[in-house]
Amino acid sequence: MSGSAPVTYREACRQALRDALLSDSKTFLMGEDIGRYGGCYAVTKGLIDEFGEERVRDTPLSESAYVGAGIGAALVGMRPIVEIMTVNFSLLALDQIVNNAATIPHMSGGQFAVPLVIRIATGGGRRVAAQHSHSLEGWYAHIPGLRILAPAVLEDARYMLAAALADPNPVLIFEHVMLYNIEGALDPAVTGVDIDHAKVRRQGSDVSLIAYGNGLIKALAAAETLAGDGISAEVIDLRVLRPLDTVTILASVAKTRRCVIVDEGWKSGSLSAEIGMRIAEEGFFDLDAPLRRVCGREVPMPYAAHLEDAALPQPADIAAAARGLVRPA
Amino acid sequence: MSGSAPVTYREACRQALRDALLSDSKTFLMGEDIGRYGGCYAVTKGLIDEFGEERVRDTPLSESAYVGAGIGAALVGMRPIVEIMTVNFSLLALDQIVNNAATIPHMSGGQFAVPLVIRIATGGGRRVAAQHSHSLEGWYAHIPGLRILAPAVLEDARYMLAAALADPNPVLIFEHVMLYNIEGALDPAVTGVDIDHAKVRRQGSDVSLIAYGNGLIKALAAAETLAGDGISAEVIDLRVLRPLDTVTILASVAKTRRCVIVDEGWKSGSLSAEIGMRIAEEGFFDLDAPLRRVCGREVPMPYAAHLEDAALPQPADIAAAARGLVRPA
Amino acid sequence: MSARVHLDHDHVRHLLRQMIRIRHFESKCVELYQAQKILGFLHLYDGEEAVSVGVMEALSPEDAVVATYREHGQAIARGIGMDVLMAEMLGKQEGCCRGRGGSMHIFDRESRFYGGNAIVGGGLPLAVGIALGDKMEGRPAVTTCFFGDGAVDEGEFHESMNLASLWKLPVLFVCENNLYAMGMALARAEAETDLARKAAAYRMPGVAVDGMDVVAVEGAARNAVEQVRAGGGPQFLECRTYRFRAHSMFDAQLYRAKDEVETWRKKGPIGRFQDWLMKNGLIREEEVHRIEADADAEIEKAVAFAESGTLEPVEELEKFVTMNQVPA
Amino acid sequence: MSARVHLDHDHVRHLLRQMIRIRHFESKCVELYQAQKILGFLHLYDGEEAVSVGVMEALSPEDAVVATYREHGQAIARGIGMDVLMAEMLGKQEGCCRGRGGSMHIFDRESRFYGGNAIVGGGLPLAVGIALGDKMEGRPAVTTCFFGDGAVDEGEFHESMNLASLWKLPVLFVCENNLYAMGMALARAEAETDLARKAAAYRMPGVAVDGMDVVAVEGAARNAVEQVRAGGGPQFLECRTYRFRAHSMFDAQLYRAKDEVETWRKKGPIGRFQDWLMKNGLIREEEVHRIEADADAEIEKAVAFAESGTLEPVEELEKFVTMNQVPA
Ligand SMILES: Cc1ncc(C[n+]2csc(CCOP(=O)(O)OP(=O)(O)O)c2C)c(N)n1
Ligand SMILES: Cc1ncc(C[n+]2csc(CCOP(=O)(O)OP(=O)(O)O)c2C)c(N)n1
Ligand SMILES: [Mg+2]
Ligand SMILES: [Mg+2]
Repeated sequence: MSGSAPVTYREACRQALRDALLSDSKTFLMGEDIGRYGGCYAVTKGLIDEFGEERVRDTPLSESAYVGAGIGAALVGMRPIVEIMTVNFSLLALDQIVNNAATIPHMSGGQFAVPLVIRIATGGGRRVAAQHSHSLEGWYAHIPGLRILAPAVLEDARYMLAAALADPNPVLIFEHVMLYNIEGALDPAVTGVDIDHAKVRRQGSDVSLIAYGNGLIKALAAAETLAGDGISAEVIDLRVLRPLDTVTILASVAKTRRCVIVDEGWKSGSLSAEIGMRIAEEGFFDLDAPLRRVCGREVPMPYAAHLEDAALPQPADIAAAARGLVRPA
Repeated sequence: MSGSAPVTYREACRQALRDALLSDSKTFLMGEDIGRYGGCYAVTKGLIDEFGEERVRDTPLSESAYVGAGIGAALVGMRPIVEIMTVNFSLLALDQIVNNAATIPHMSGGQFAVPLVIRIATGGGRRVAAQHSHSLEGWYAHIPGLRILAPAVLEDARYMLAAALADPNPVLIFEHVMLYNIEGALDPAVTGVDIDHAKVRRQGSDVSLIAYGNGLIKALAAAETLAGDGISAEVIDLRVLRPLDTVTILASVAKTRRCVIVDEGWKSGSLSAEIGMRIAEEGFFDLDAPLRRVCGREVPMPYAAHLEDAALPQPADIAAAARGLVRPA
Repeated sequence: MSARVHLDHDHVRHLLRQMIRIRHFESKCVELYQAQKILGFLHLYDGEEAVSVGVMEALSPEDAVVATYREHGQAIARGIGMDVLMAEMLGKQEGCCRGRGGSMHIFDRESRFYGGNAIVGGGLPLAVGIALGDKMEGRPAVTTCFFGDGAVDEGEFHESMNLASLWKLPVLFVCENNLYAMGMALARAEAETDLARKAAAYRMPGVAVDGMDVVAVEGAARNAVEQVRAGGGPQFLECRTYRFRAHSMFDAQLYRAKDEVETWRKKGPIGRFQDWLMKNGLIREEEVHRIEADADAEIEKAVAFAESGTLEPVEELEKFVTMNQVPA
Repeated sequence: MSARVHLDHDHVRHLLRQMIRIRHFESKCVELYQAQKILGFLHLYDGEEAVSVGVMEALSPEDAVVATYREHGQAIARGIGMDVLMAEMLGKQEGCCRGRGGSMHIFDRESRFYGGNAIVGGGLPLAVGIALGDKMEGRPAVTTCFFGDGAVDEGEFHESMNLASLWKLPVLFVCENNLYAMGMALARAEAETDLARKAAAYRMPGVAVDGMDVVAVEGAARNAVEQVRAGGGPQFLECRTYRFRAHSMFDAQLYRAKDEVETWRKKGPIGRFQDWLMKNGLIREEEVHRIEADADAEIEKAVAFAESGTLEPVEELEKFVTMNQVPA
């Protein structure tokens, strides 16, 4: 795949999957409608024609069984990449993920590893209401034994998968549905990414905006607005939701002394709380102002467009929160 | 039931269930082994003999279906009290709880309510390892539409259920397995409790210890130790994990200016993070010291007793954390 | 066709009208979707109209219905007004769910229509509970639960079928077998493709019927409902049908051949019933035209109602997240 | 009894020895539990020994096993050493899982024993995946998955049975039907109590065998494994057995009558097989005594090993929460 030509996030995900299938015969894809249908978000389109039904495996509507089957296959040395269409459906497989995938290595005293990758589409904004639009990745970030990734930029969409497959532990990759169509060029010089560190996506000195997934896009937009007001915002892309890269977060806050955390998930008990608490524990004396969050409103996602927009954090909300810290009324 | 005679927490739960069955013909119990077996923790023992198989309904091992059936029965005006043996098994019913119980009232534009109560045994300490010992109540506290209760004292074990049944919304009651055998006398003057507020269980002036469930017992023990060292600890029992009573929390912290949050759940993303973050947002200027947490270690619960004890917060850990805040080295 | 259905003039015209109303309503939805007035997912019932029209004829007002996300037909056949339905699809507060549910989440308290569920299989446990509640309260109601062939793959199907049968609950399980779950052909998803047989694993009577034949569906549904109402416990009814259009508006239909669709179209429930009625002199062409005209007029009124509807103030966003009381 | 099993002297003595080893091992576990050296839940296999002893005879070393939380018998019959097993129960780092799993979570890489699963039904999807992986890699292995009658109620059973049959995977599903799930009698939990019939819903061959007859179990298991290995896809084997003791150590057994238990005890797999062997001159009393003595000696050694074992340093608590590499 020519890196310099513009690609979409969707295409970057597809190239990553194709690479994985080409480079390791133990890798296979498994999920609902990833084959003949081409993937509910068209990410896997064409792969079944190239790799066949065995390695691009359409499953029945049996989330618990096929995710559990992915765990079993990983236990015997395969490198399954399982797809769950939407994070709400992943609740049907949660028993397998939490009670088996996350426990077996420890429970067995290290006799078995579970080198499994699960790709899950997440997030709101597509007007698909209260059973298809939530952001539960922060929830998964609570579970010991799992690594949780949230690619927000093309480079991560393209290269996080390979790093996830190299990890001997279960890795969940959350792809935000609003990102699939973003387009850009991949730097041909870059051929891989780490899955350990957060990244500063924009340097700034007045306030740190900490975000991930689609929230990053919104934080970057807010930073642009703030620049117009003469406020220099630093934007951190968490990238890895578990384990959290506290070092990068604290370094930024130590510099800016102010922090707004952006999370599309429901505010109470969201990942933003953990990030804020770590700052309050370890960076307390660096702060010149209270911590702030801009999160999803605590409602099942409504269908009506104006209500869904009101339920999700928007760039203007982020900019306003930052302004409030830098220039308190 | 004579309130003044000493009762166990288990007995208090049982009396509450019996009252509910006596006072409302629309109330019934449903769950695994609650009838003939007498309840896996003997809470429902004898109730099937008194109320019959229809109202004390043993279910097959079908967590998703019988919890969903509870939701359906609630939709048509019944007041089901569903029991899930252990919080780990509740993952099998999570789709019904999150995608149906928590969404239908809002999604239907207020046409339907789900007046359902779910009782779930939670927590570690019984040497039953990595598939029976976790504390996921903080996870549930993330879900809009649910009320989450954690009775830690006899009075709450005895009276929270009635309040939960009076709530037109789904209420989850988490009973910590280490509390069932605690014993004491119920004040006959008390005939009910609210399910809105946290409660100060011990007054203090130097540091606030915020806890719930079995963590409260440990926090109280720590406060006793601290008193010996001349440190006056205030102990807050959250009681209600959603919605959180931020007012009571902030009032205590404003008074003591120092705070240790106790949570038996895995630290990252636990409820302790949300509590700390709220203090960092709203009580920041009241704090004289960084916030501290004493939480469960981030491991699947090990079987070996010494390892399980090391994985759980202990009174000594809480006391040490409080001392560190009051008398920094 | 079944003898249990009285094919008098009024009734056959009613059946035809119901199917036409659904078909025309959904054609209008497609227009509105292309005009981006309806957003999100839109799952059409085109080709499956005979199923809910036939089944609903067997139900009484006190019965309950649990629907899927492909439920416009189920909703219209149950008697929900096109106006509040269309307003819901347009996200207006005049909609049956105040615009919060949308196409996949139609609820209607008055007709005991318990939603529009977009988790495949997620409605089955609810149906079991609704039937349990009705039975415990001595209400004579039957709960009819619609779901697709794909839902049969889910564990919730297995658990719910067993619970309903074990407890002899008044549930009619209606499987709309349109041979595909999104792009997944039944034969690629199920080791046993004869779905009616699955009922046997729960000692539940199971019948398969031609879901393209509205009278056959009504007859089978009447038989089943009668037995359920008599206290015989749940019944399983498989309606063999086909989806003429894409799964949703995002579907390129790579998984099936055009001529497969064409062959099925010839068996279309509306055309087939209409021809049969005319051949047997049970309806005249003008009547059909009038029915179509009436349906279109009704739909125009519904669209006007929806278009002139208002948006719920964002201040009300959190209303009903928790209820202040159980609606009487 | 089945003709497929060669009842030569060595073999019958081996079968008896295996059952006696399990029974005596567990009697010792009860003592250690009462002495509070074994903690938590302890689920005994007393009465069910013929099931795993018979089934394991049909397996080869390259085959895989997925077990339940009632798995001491499954583990011993599979060949896991009593020493590491007992050390595990005592929570010592010399245990097969370094004391982290305990009684309900026995794992053993060498014998491809994939756990000890304490979520009822939770092992079935794993078995499907293990078989899938082996098949994709061209390994001739058969995955045997043990589960109880209660697991049949779970959605994971339904989904896993379908997946295994649909994909023709080499899985032997062994249902240990002991008529109770904790206190829940099969007839109160399942609308269809003839569990072997459930396999038909997945077009999977299903057979029921007397689980109190070790030779019958071995014969049935050999038949099933042979067909699975031949590529015929999965098989379902229901072993009809009974649990003589409480579900776990916390069970007052309010749900069943004492004489029901007594009647079953008379059909006990060990006594019955022993009598039959002696009646047919296939074994002498002294041999039985020697087998028992050998078993007791082996158990004493195991207990000594476990007692003298050490506790894992708490500093290692978080080791293996995440792995540094996939074990070779
Ligand atoms: C639990 C779950 N898994 C996957 C999906 C995505 N999805 C929506 S509809 C559908 C197909 C369902 O097929 P079927 O049950 O046959 O109903 P049909 O659409 O054919 O009417 C799928 C896979 C979902 N909504 N819920
Ligand atoms: C999902 C789940 N639900 C409930 C339990 C509690 N529980 C443990 S064993 C058991 C009975 C299982 O019965 P069965 O499958 O017949 O196996 P048996 O104990 O009879 O060998 C139950 C209900 C559990 N461990 N997992
Ligand atoms: Mg279908
Ligand atoms: Mg059993």
